[in-house]
Amino acid sequence: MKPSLEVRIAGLTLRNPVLVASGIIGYGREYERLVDLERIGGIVTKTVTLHARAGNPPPRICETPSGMLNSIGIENPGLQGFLEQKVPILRELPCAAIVSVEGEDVGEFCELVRGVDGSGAAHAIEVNISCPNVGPHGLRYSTDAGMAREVMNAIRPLTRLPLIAKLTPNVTRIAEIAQACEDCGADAVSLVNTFIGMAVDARARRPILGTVLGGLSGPAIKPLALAKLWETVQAVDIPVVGMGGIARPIDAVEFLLTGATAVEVGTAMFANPALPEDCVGAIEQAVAALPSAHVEDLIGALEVPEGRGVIRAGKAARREAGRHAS
Amino acid sequence: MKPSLEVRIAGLTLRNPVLVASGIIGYGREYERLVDLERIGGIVTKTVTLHARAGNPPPRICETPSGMLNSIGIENPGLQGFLEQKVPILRELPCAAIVSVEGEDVGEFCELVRGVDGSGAAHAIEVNISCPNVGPHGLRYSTDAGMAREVMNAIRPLTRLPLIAKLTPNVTRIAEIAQACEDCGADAVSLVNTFIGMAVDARARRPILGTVLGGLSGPAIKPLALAKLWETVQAVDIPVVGMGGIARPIDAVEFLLTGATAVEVGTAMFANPALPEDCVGAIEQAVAALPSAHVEDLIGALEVPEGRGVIRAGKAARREAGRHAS
Amino acid sequence: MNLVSCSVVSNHEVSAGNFLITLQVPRSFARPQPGQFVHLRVGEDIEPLLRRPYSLEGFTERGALRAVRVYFSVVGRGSGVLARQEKGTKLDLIGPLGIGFTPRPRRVPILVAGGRGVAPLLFLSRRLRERKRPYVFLFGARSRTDLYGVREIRGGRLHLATDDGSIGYEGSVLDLLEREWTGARHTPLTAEIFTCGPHGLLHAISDFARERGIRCEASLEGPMACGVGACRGCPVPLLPGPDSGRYPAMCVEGPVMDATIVDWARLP
Amino acid sequence: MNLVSCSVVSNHEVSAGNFLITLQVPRSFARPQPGQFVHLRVGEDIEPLLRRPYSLEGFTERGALRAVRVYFSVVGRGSGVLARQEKGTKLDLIGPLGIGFTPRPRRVPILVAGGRGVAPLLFLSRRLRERKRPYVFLFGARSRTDLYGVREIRGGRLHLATDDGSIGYEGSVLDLLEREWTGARHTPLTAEIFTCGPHGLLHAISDFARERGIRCEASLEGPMACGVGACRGCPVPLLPGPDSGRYPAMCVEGPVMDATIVDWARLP
Ligand SMILES: Cc1cc2nc3c(=O)[nH]c(=O)nc-3n(C[C@H](O)[C@H](O)[C@H](O)COP(=O)(O)OP(=O)(O)OC[C@H]3O[C@@H](n4cnc5c(N)ncnc54)[C@H](O)[C@@H]3O)c2cc1C
Ligand SMILES: Cc1cc2nc3c(=O)[nH]c(=O)nc-3n(C[C@H](O)[C@H](O)[C@H](O)COP(=O)(O)OP(=O)(O)OC[C@H]3O[C@@H](n4cnc5c(N)ncnc54)[C@H](O)[C@@H]3O)c2cc1C
Ligand SMILES: Cc1cc2nc3c(=O)[nH]c(=O)nc-3n(C[C@H](O)[C@H](O)[C@H](O)COP(=O)(O)O)c2cc1C
Ligand SMILES: Cc1cc2nc3c(=O)[nH]c(=O)nc-3n(C[C@H](O)[C@H](O)[C@H](O)COP(=O)(O)O)c2cc1C
Ligand code: FES
Ligand code: FES
Repeated sequence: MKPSLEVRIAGLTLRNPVLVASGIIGYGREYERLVDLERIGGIVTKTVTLHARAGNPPPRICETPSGMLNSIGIENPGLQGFLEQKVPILRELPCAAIVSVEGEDVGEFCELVRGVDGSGAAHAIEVNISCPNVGPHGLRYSTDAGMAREVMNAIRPLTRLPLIAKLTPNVTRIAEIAQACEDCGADAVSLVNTFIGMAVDARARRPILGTVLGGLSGPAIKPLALAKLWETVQAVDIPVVGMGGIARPIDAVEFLLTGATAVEVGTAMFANPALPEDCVGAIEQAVAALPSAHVEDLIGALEVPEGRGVIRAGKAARREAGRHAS
Repeated sequence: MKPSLEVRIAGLTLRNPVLVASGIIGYGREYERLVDLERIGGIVTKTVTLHARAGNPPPRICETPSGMLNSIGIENPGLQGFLEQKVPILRELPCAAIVSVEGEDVGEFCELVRGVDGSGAAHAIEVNISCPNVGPHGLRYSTDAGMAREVMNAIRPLTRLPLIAKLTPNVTRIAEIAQACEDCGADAVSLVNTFIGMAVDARARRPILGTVLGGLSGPAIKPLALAKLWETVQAVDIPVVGMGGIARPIDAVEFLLTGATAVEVGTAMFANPALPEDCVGAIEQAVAALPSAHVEDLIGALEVPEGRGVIRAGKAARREAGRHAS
Repeated sequence: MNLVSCSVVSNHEVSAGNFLITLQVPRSFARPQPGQFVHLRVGEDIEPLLRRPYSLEGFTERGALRAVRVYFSVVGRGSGVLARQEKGTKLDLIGPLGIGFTPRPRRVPILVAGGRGVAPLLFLSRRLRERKRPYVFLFGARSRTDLYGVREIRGGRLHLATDDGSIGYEGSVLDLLEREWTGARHTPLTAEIFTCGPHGLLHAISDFARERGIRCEASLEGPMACGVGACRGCPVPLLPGPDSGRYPAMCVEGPVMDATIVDWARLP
Repeated sequence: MNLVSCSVVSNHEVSAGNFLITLQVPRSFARPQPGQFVHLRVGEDIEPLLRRPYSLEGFTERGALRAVRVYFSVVGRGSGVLARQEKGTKLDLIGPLGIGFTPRPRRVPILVAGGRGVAPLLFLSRRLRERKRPYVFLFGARSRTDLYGVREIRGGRLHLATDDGSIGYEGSVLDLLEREWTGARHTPLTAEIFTCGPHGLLHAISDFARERGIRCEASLEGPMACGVGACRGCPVPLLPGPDSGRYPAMCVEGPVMDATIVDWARLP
């Protein structure tokens, strides 16, 4: 018998801990012939903003060593367009549909949450307070714990859907922002969004991206994403969704071991659309190898040698502590 | 005739803008048969601390996609050992010797600066307020503009050597720290030190590095380093030394175009010890292609299309503005 | 459109730095249209990270063999890896993708190729020939060695141009187009243009067409990530006009597009 | 020690996943000692980023040909790239590096090899034979196909062990060592041990040696960046003792070190 890989994020139960990250496969349909959505936990939609956005001028992407930069600028049909064109698609998905939203101010965040909640098509909302590509707004929310608090406090009363706050890694202490979100009712946090980066065409003496700066993703950032995850899981009690650079199936296991309750697969899917399914396979194998065969016992199970003893990370450590106490 | 590549950083004149970064080739001797130091601008020594350090437990390094993590922990002979064993080597170097120092508190920084100044062997001091591998101390100084100020204010009166403050990229706004250093008398800033990262051995369910966290360097971080450089050159008037992921000769030109007055070559030298010399070659070629054939006209010469006009970055922009004004 | 695993049937250098690779595809690969492309994973490694988009030079169905051909230049890391892939290697690709050329009935198709841009036009010319439609093929390149595929252009009228004059007209294929247009007395109602080549050339040809009101389709190039319209990484900038507020995705609304509405100056 | 460009003379798979590569080196490459290593750049690309350290299996000087040999297993990305390098390819390496084995006069050298760790010991055995010094060679591996190089071991007494018993003693080479030690009545004054193999084995052998006061040199492995003592990335943890406050660099104070002072449990 295959072990169950079910994980829970507040009210949301996922078939398994593998999601597709926001901005990677649109709203599901674009990739429908390339990914078997029945095999994965769910998808996060491209971020929806209140008003439709045409996105940034070209070029918007650029390959870098083991990574890519993007400056898409949240091209999306806006809330109205989303409700009309995308909600019908989401309803048909054979996996969880997590809708990503981003507002330019608290009011917009509220309208978006109300709209998505009302649509009935979302299993959870990912609150994107972390996009580096939309000028000062996104960054303001993402780099300031106080602003994160404001947004979370405002939207929390508007929906009973699980709220997952998506964090930027472009900060000195990500754990502070994560704690602020937890304090204000976030059911989970997800991280990381992209790292701010830049590429230069030395021959043309120009920046490569139309916007000069963009967001770095892909395997290049995996070590950075794991470090941010490690910092965060030790600071909060809510589930953490990990991502950043997952490119081989075993990478997903690394994120779970480090303390992620679920993972999101991003950039590397462009090369290998089967990657999310392959990640499920790798997790299945890792879980099957556990004495308990429980996926929760993989989460945060990293063994960190410290002095002579061995400590366990994040929730796993607390669970353990709880067991001993009881 | 070959164009002159001479650049100046306060009182320090470099034959050309190519340095070797701290921690890469020790104090020069280790690489003497591999690098022709007569062809490059200078080297930055391994960071010296007040007391000798044995460094961190193994493993200390780990390869990652297009990058590597390290947690050396500033293994070094301490100030006394440095003065006795390394100063004689530095005196013989056929290029500039920049000595990197790091203290655990302001007092240690002062002792180090006095000691290095007194040795007479340093052409400049790189003040390492950015190492992620020595516990909270380094990070405290590196992530807090106030602490950076304290250090710079304390050491500035102690030496007439050029002081180059080396900054960490692990902060929300690197420009703030750079400005603090500039305000308090730094002659230049250099960036970036490594990004905090982590690697996991999923099969062994253990972190790979003995210290769990380490610093990421190499081509993977080049886009991030360029973005931090771009942010910094627009914020300060002192020269900025750029580094992070330089792996092909043309990469050095990218850093100069973005606004660096000099570059430091790091990790990629382990694979290609001739890289610094090759970078000099690439810069020479780029300078020769300029109408003026002046290396300063390469620095910050990135053409950034904005609306219909074209703006120039950092110092180049200001120089240009000055010309127009006069 | 499908993700299919294919194997290299052959891969050889037809002129310095230019390769023709033939890939056997399974039945599930739909019959492609000229101008459509495939999104190719050039190797198994993490690096290079992204797939590479390539127009189809041709498609063969012979008995059990179903194969696509790509004509490519080695210009960077991905194409370098592709050039080293030997017969028998397995590669995977997504395709056929995008929108191809759409010749209208009863108009003379004028195919204008610049350099390696000839690939999708060769494919188009073969289709026209199969349908016994006459066409004009204008082909410009740097030198005669770059004139890949000319011997295959049959059933149409062919004119060549080279920068170095090593064969045909010495000069740009744009001159050939101007001569053809006036010489043969084409009008926007009797002829239309299909073109592929360097952006500079496409820009000039689209100006030529727009000024005269000629229907003109060009095959565009630019960086792509997903290739299927999901990531929005391949925006095509448009000239001021009814549609200029949005950025069509090159991978799904192109790569073949109405050249006269593209803002070539803003295309990477 | 020098950075030299060399070319692949041959590279072939001697058993499943194990390769022997021969690299021609220029005159400037100093004559290496057994136990020394080279730091090899396996390809020209940025990825893999670091060089790979490999012990020398041998060194040949025959007329104009000066060549080093490396016996390696394909275990990851770097060794995978190396396995694909064909005859004639240029690679560069830094070497010879580190400290090799230092047999003392008038003692019987007992060479203990585990699996592919045989490489530097084969090199050592050839040197001993050239000097007409008798030695004992104990070689353990998983199976007979992994017993690379046995036919070359001449001038010494050879005992084999395999985990599956397909040849020689069925069991660990450690058992062979214990038997040899008591059977041949060696004493710490008459014999010494040179060993290379998996860390678990080296750990056991060094315990054996320490308990009996036997001189024992082992060739260590671990990740390296610079390979020349500059980066301090390759620390060797030591057992409590006079030297335990510091971390010798494996690349310059090793890779061959006194096995009895190494803290094997803390070595990666
Ligand atoms: C629809 C379409 C059809 C194409 N058809 C052909 C063809 O038939 N023959 C051919 O030789 N080339 C064709 N190209 C261009 C080809 O995709 C690029 O030359 C190739 O991706 C360069 O990859 P590289 O790794 O060798 O170069 P690198 O410069 O190393 O590539 C780095 C990155 O930039 C992107 N990139 C760089 N230049 C281009 C470019 N001109 N177009 C698209 N992406 C680029 C790459 O995809 C990659 O992500 C086509 C491009 C598109 C979009
Ligand atoms: C002094 C010395 C001598 C060696 N001699 C031999 C030899 O003769 N034959 C042989 O097959 N192997 C030898 N090794 C081990 C060899 O260097 C590694 O197997 C090889 O680097 C693995 O590279 P990879 O890219 O295939 O594996 P990966 O696992 O992809 O390598 C990733 C990174 O980890 C490092 N790494 C992983 N495992 C090891 C290891 N065991 N030792 C050192 N670095 C490691 C690599 O250098 C690289 O930086 C030696 C190692 C050292 C230090
Ligand atoms: C092309 C592209 C578009 C993206 N768009 C969004 C977005 O709209 N909203 C969002 O929250 N994250 C977006 N991201 C970030 C990813 O969801 C993810 O956080 C990041 O890419 C790191 O994961 P990866 O390295 O696996 O790609 C985008 C990433 C890419 C590459
Ligand atoms: C092995 C290693 C050791 C380093 N040691 C130091 C150090 O002692 N002091 C310091 O300021 N930076 C140190 N660095 C950081 C580099 O000087 C440089 O800032 C960083 O590696 C980014 O450049 P790169 O990507 O070109 O390597 C070290 C880097 C590496 C890889
Ligand atoms: S490449 Fe992703 S939308 Fe076109
Ligand atoms: S590998 Fe750099 S000191 Fe040993």
